[in-house]
Amino acid sequence: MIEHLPALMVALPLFGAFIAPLFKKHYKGVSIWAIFITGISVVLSLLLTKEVVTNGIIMYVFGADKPTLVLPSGYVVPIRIMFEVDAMGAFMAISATLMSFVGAIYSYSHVKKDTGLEKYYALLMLLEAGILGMVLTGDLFNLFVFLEIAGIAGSALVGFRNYRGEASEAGIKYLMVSSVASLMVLFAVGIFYGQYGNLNLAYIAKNVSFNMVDMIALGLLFASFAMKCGAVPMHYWVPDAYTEVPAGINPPLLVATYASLYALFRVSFTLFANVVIDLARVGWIMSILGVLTMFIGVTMALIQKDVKRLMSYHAISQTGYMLLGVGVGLTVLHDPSKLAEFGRDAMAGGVFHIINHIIYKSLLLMTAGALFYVTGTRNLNEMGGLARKMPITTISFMIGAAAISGLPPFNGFASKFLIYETSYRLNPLLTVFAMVTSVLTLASFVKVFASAFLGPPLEKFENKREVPKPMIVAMLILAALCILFGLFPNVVLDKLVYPAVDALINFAQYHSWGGLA
Amino acid sequence: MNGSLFVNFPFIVVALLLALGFYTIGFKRNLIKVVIGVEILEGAVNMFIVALGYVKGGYAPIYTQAPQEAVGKMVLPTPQALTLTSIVIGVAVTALMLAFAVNIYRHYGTLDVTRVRRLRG
Amino acid sequence: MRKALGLFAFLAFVLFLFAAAISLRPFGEPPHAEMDSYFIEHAQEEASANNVVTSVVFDYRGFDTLGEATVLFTAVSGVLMALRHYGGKEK
Amino acid sequence: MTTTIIKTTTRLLAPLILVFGSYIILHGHLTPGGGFQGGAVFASGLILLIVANVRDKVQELFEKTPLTQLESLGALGFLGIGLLGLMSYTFLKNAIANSGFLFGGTTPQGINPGYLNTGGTLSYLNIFVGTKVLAGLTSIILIFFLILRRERDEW
Repeated sequence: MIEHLPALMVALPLFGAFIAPLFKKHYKGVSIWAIFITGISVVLSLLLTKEVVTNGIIMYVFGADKPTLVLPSGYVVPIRIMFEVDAMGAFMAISATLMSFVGAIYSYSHVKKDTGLEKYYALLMLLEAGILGMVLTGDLFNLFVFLEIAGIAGSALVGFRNYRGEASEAGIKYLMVSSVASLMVLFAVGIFYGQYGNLNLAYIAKNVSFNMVDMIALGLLFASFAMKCGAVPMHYWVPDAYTEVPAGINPPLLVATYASLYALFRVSFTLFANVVIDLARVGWIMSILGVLTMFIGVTMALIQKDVKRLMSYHAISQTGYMLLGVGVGLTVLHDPSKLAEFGRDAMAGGVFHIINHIIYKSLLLMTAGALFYVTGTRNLNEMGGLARKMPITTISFMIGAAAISGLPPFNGFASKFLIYETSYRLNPLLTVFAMVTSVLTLASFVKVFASAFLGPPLEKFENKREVPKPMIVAMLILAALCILFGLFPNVVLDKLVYPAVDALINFAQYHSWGGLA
Repeated sequence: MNGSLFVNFPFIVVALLLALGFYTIGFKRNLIKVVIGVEILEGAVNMFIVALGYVKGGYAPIYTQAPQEAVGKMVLPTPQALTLTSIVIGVAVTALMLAFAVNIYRHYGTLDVTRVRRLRG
Repeated sequence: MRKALGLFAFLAFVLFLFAAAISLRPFGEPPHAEMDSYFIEHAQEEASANNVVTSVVFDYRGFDTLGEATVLFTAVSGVLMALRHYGGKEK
Repeated sequence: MTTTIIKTTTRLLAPLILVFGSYIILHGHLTPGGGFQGGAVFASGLILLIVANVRDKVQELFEKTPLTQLESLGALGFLGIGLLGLMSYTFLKNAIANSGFLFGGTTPQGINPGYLNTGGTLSYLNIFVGTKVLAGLTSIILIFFLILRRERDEW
């Protein structure tokens, strides 16, 4: 059964989602069902990662006689859809399943009083399936299909609170951005199909010749994925979507954003890595985009009054760190000495920052959701003195804030330190900007902490209590992960991050379908 | 260059449609018109993919009661399959966008994108 | 000013699109058709279907179609969720 | 919207459209069309019934129709057929083709008149997808119709 694992990874959440609407009004049943399904998929993703890290790339060809039959007998081109799971994909799959699980637990209490929950949980599982399909697939058109699934499910969830006009507005904005981006991806896929008559990522990557038409396709793919992962200048949808979505959906929605980032890396490394001339330029573009993104994001965050909106702008600025880290690595990809010297570490920093950021930003957005659950407002000026009423939320918030500001010994420090160290080798100016951003982040979170949790207790919050247990459990899981990843970064780096980075660097192995053909 | 302009006429039409779609998305104020713009983009991309599969003088790739000369001279089937998929996806996206538009109209009483914008800064 | 800037970017984009359309391969002469000719030759024997397009949709690229059905399912769930009753929570 | 002309035309046309839709679904592996197209045609027949009637009657008509269940059934059926291939093959393998099971007949090579009992899993998938699409599209239009008619009454 182990060889069918990639197919089961996607089939399981789909099965859960298709069953979910049949629960009708049994909201308790459907929430337990969602926790159950997402929990099993966490186990499956751990198994898959173990398999990938020990045995290398896993192939799964849909509809063939054998899962590993890449080429039909006597034929030179792949004809079927295939999944190609390398360590990077497995890394993203772990983040996706883990965050969906945490989100499902959190939602159990957070949206209890709302209606339409059977659709809510169905869409949560569909979002998970969409992300998993995106990160596991080895076929360009399949990537588009799953991109659309994740986009539609995400935007439907953004509009979940349909009694608020802002939610529908944010939803249509997100849907517009994601559908235009996906259409441009489809256009680029069409260009590749017209040139090479195939849709397999590895096959196209092996044959790509980088003429003018391919350059246009690269530009389209780069722009659309950058748009979907919230890089400047198309970052406008991020704060709206993250603010209006119920806090339980924030973790999978963050992973969906970074699945687009994963696709961006996949395009730059796997599809165009054979091209020696222009890759450094692409890397520089990525690094500068990263610096701009982090700086603009953090300056916008400083002036926010809405606590979730403030954190969403920080999400934009943290995306910049990932782009910077991986961009530095991409710049020196064809220079073996520099790559060994700092390129590999830079990429490790960027990739490690993805999972770290997903963990602590989910934690922070969840504490913001807890504040909203208790006080009914998200405006910082109306809160105050909540530290005594909600001790566990306060502690979780402090851990998350320390992690996002890059204070040791939390996980944000580990990845940010790698990025500072390596970007300094490329150009010290990049490091200066990254450090200034970090300081501003700290300042902004000190402000949130002071105005929401400290100060004299307000009268209107007299009889408020701590949030229900499932929400506490979800927050504590993530807080524990923050501390664990911060205390033992080497374990995570060796077991998960460096295999993922090596999978990106050794693109030749991906091109040969893991040595099968 | 002159020759390729006429040879690639379908691709030129695709470019025109794409331009029209982006214009509609960027410069129209009515939300329904913006949705129509996304639909035009969808149509342009679908047409592009179908046009890629055409073979000069080809027949439909279906063997049921096909004419004798069709064997070995069929147009490429993959683009048609891809287009089918992408049409259904387009329908899904449009339905959800219109549902959001209905909600927005119910809340704000207008569909003008410059006036519904409450989320700022 | 902003509109003029937008218009300028738009016109540049249109020119770019036309350049792309002209420099594409000629219409009606696909250079590589190995994958598609495999479908045309083997659809009747492997998928046992006369309609090659259906055999591609449901057999060779069947997983895409599962995704496509899922997209429709997602959209239906989303529409039903977005247009559900407010449940007395009108703001 | 509900004049006599529309009502009479609907009464005549709707059954024909429904039959045509079923035909397209069932012959998906032989003639142009398939599950999606046939489901859309079938749904358009139902939608014609919806828009040509007054709101109360539509609500009465579709109250008992299990659209959600049909949609889940179609999707689960697709997944089930896919899992069928896991027995000694891979996910979504066409395991029924040329097996002699229902729809498992052998297709002759080259041009032929077309035999319904072929196609393997293709025919099953067509039917499931058709079910799913007709239920999905109908429920989308139904909710738009109900909501707009309700608000028009209020205005």
